[in-house]
Amino acid sequence: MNYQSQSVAKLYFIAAIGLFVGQILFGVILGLQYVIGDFLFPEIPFNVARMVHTNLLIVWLLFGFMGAAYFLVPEEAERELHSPLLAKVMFWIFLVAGALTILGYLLVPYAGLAQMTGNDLLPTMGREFLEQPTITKIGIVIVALAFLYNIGMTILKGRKTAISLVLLIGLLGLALLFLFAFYNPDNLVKDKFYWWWVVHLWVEGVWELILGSILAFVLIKTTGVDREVIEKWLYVIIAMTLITGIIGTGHHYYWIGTPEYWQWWGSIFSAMEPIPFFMMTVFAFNMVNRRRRNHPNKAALLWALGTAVMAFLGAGVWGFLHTLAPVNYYTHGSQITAAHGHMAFYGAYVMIVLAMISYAMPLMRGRKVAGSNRSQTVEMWSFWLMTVSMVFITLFLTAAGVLQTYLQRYSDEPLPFMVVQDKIEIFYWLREVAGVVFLIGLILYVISFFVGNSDPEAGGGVEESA
Amino acid sequence: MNTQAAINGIQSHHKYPPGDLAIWIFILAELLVFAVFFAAYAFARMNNVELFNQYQLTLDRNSALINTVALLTSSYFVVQGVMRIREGDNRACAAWIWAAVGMGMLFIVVKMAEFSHHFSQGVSLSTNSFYMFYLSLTFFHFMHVLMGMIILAVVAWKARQGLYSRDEHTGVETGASYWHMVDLVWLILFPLVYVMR
Amino acid sequence: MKESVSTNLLTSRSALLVYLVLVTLTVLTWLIGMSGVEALWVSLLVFAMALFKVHLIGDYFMQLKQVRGIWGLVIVIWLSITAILVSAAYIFSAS
Amino acid sequence: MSQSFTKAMARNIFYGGSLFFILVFLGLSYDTNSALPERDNRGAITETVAHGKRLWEENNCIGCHTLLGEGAYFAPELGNVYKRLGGKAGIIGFIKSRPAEGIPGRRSMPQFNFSDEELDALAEFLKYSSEINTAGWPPNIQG
Repeated sequence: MNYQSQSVAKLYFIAAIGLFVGQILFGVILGLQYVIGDFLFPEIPFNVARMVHTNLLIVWLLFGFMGAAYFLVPEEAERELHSPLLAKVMFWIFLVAGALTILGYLLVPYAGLAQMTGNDLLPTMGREFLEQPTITKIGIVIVALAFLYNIGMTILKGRKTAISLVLLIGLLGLALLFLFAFYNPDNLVKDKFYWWWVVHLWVEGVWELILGSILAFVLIKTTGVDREVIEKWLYVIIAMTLITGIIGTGHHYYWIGTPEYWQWWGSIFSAMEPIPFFMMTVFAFNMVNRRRRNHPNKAALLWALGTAVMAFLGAGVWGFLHTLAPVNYYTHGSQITAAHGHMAFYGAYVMIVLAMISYAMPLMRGRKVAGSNRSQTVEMWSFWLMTVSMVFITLFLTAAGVLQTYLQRYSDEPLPFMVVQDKIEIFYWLREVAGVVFLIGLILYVISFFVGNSDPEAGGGVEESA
Repeated sequence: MNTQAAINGIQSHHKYPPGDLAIWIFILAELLVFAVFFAAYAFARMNNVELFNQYQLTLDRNSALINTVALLTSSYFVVQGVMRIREGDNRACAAWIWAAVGMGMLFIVVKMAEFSHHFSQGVSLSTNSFYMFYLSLTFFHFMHVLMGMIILAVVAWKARQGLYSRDEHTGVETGASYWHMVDLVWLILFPLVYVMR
Repeated sequence: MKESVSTNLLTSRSALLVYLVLVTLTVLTWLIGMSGVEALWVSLLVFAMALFKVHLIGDYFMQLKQVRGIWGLVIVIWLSITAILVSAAYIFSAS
Repeated sequence: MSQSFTKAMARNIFYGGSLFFILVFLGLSYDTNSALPERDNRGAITETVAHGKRLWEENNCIGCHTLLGEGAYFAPELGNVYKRLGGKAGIIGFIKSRPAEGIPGRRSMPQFNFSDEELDALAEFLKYSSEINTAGWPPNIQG
């Protein structure tokens, strides 16, 4: 670690991992509710558990992104953070607001929460992923603005690299597009149309800029390949991402009351969306092959390569599976979507945040370049457990989705939803087992931070940390 | 002078096409999108041959002819511009490129007249699947022409400022390659949408 | 001075020649369109002319004829894919 | 002609290409907005429907159900529930009939204790939703 103020990232990363654990616990509860319908009912009904699961995911990824930015930007800008104090204050505000919101979900009936927080004044609640009370949403905007100010000033005053600029554009876009969360007309079609401007343009647009820049940063640090080369490819890849992804939003506009030309525009452009992910995979492996040093932090490199592969599989391949309109006609809103969502989020965003944490944490905890061999071994075990179980979660949900699509949508005598759910129960059980393995992997991940701290650094910590 | 151009110009064989390789990656992506769009048009037509044939007749082929020739001519001008800069002649290069931009302008004007004719008749993307493809393809291509013109204008301006030379003129070739792509795509679009039945 | 070979394909003369061929084929396409002749083979002929024009643009204007390896073939590959897909659709819809 | 692949050009393509596709997307979005009145059943949006939508949101129905295929996949699609349950009465009857303590071992919708007016608003909202032109989705009545 070259700059003192980078250490604020540690707070963010710890919070991110904590919330991640919470997210997965609720994921396991959800999985169980799929097969034991009355589990925890009526205390924690499915919708509440799901809200906690998805909102925790978003919040911890945001913590991860912010932490990554606070760590990465000073290093790139070659100066201390504009205001470490502001970063700390915002951390606590965000954490408390997030915790209160989650507690609100769990302790108060949702309608009561809506009433308590004055949803009538500016109704924004009750839409998928945007369930947060309006006041929390306003809080998110404030935190985001303060964060952007802090990061922006640091970049402005320091060295401007492609990595930090792309990251800044991604974060700016993230904040800007979130404003559409406040637009909630009575017209359901318009509501849905602009809802995707937040959701899709986040995950298949600006978030990928953040992903790209973090990946580029980790690759520069761990492979020692020329910055010029890595940044060049970063630009090409994110250009392809936006070229395909922006109009690719159209693949959500097939069946929600929007004009039918979206079936063509959406299919054509979203069919290209795997290309940037594929380029990212090739790029990452290429850079590692051309590496100029063997970085002792093997775990970080593993996460980085894992991101490149799993993002391609989850977002690219599993997205392509059901993105064409004629296919989507049958698969829309089925377990196939859930399968894609799980692997894409894990592959693209969970893994890149973990890669950043893996790279940065040892440095912030006083190591020269990497953790001890023992701790890295445990971390790599957790990598494989989580990744392999996520592959299985995806496969089981895909099987469930294919069966569901056939029985409920495609066969000559379509069966009702609940009947079909009973018939595909076996896959939900298998998914739950895989989910438990994922949880074990995650526990192992947490343990890796407490293992081998008194051991010597891997590789002797001989190499430069620049 | 032409022989001189040939000698000073480029070697007979290269590993990479003229211009910055980054633009070629972009060109490939664009070509891929257009290829899929063309195939989509052809396959959508398969299920609606009569509808496509009927509404194809409402298009103005004379405008399309003018536009095709305009793009071809502009491409030729761009080629001239590239040859001039290879001789190190910034002024001549700028003049040729500006002429190409002028041809692009002609395309824009004619195409806008066509669009406004259709719009005045109440045609939109939602009218039927032929018009959906016609408007989508031509609008998407139209945007490319605009973008190509901006690129060429920058190239011409830089050439006029004397910012290129006999040895360093990648920028000109980059802009030229992109412009040829815009032309090339139209060469398929024109027969496909206006003529083939 | 760079290494030079006199077989440079892009000269003012060749460019003009290519341009004239392109315009001629374009006018021919337009004439066919205006003549009102309708048949599958006519459409395919028109399409073939378009493919040839694209090939000329690629080889001469974009100077891909002078490029070795895969980059020199990008337009040809693109052409082939487009040609197969589009003409297949036209042939199927005529039968 | 020295081969070049420069960061500056890659950057320009990123900025130019992104801007270009944002503009195309905005153009299409503009067209969508002008085409929507023909499809989105806006004529049917009354006070009651708007109230129904608010109730739909404030009880987080999307947390289990899908509406026009979007939402959670734990409970049935409701975009066409008006047709599936044979009108408003069917919907209202179902919502009212949910046992407060759930059904042993099985998924069950919670009992929300809606007033008659609220039930009517929800049913009206679902009726309005079922009449949106969704290009023929879902494929059949089972949603």
